[in-house]
Amino acid sequence: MPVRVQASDFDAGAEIARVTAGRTDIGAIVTFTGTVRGAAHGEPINAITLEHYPGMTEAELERIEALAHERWPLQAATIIHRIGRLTPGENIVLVVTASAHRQAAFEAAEFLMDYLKTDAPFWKKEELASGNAHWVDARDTDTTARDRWAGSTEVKPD
Amino acid sequence: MPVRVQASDFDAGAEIARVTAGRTDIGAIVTFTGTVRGAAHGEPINAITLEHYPGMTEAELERIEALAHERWPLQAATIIHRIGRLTPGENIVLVVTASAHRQAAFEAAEFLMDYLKTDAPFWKKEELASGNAHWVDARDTDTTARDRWAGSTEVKPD
Amino acid sequence: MTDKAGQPVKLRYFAWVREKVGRGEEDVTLPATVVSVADLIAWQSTRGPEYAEAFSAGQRVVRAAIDQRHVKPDAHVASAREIAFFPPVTGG
Amino acid sequence: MTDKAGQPVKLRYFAWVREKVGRGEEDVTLPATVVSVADLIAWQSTRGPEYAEAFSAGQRVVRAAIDQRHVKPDAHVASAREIAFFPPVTGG
Repeated sequence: MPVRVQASDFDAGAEIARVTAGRTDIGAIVTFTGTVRGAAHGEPINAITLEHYPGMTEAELERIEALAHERWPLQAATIIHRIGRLTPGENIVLVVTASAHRQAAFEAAEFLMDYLKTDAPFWKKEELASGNAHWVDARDTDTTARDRWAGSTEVKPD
Repeated sequence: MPVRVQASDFDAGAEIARVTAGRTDIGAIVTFTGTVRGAAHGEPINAITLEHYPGMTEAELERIEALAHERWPLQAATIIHRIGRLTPGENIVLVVTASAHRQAAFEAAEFLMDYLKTDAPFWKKEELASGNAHWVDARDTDTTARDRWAGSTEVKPD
Repeated sequence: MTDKAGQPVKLRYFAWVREKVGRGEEDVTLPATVVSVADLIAWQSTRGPEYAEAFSAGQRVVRAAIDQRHVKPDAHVASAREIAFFPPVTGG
Repeated sequence: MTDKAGQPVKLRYFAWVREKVGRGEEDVTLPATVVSVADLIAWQSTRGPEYAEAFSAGQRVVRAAIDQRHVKPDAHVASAREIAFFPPVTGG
């Protein structure tokens, strides 16, 4: 199950174990865990709610993962993204990459996060401590981060 | 205990939990785990043995960690390195970095690994399946990887 | 001549697009004049105040997917079974 | 004139340097002619076949640390209490 969208939490250590179990051809495992911060633009938040596009989400994550496998010699790549209401400190997303060498594992993990941030159909709504709630705006820096990975042939919206 | 040198194994998930417990100012956690590969240059190996320089090892790891804290806004950075005899598939090294944003966490983890590979006084001996044992040679690519982080003021051997 | 039976398609809405439109999905028949995603967005903006709020020029940018693949505004809708509208994504 | 009491220092060896020298550490008194790490390496290579094997020019490169800090060959040994010799590191 290299790609999962779920309400429940995940355990990075367990996912590393799942990827490496019984193998001796892996030398480097990188994980990225994204968590809910307790403040947004200096204002405390109570929670975020993650909406997604069932079906397309899984298809996009699988597409992104396939792109990573094309670019780097990976023994494994895992993407887990939570949905629903999450409070500060909770996990949001986990990426795990495994390769023989560290550079491939690091680059592939960054690549997966950069593409996930711009291409995977998730939307985040913040509930502020003040009682207001708003949809988070996309950041230009995320598009910039994705676009540093030259060579994608995928047609993307501007 | 942000820096540890130990014979015993570690658990990346537990180290993430240790770093994030009770905090809501972290948004991104990166881990790097290095493991023993079952072959070296195509030849099967039975085990590796890691020797180190007690005292200097800890001092170097603390120095490297302090350099990372100077360069990136990190909530935490952990380095754990095992010593002694390790068999294929076993963990060797763990780096954990935590920051508000993913770029700092990724870069700091790569930085810590690059410096650890060239500056921390560990030496690896490989026991080949053939019965021969030899000390692993340092790789020029590791020095190249470290040297991409411009701005270190440390005097290093050529 | 242009008034032959239009194309049936499922429209889906997410995040603030869904909230403005007031529903998550609907089945519609597209007029034959709607060729591209940009045409469809223009048509949507004429369907009532809640649609105008979501789709009029000057509103925040809306992205589209056809049959669960991201597309640009000039993509053709001719063979689409499902077209989704949503803000730029903000997961991760 | 040069034969006054030399400098006492602990020398430590790691990895294949330790194996070639045949010990992990020793206390020595450095002759006054040894000023730099490079001088010390040259002196070491004269102390017997096992030292020559580890320290002679033409052998694999040996790195040094003074009081547990990496140093270059031109570093001065004057105030050193502990000088270590080892191959380029290979951890991680």
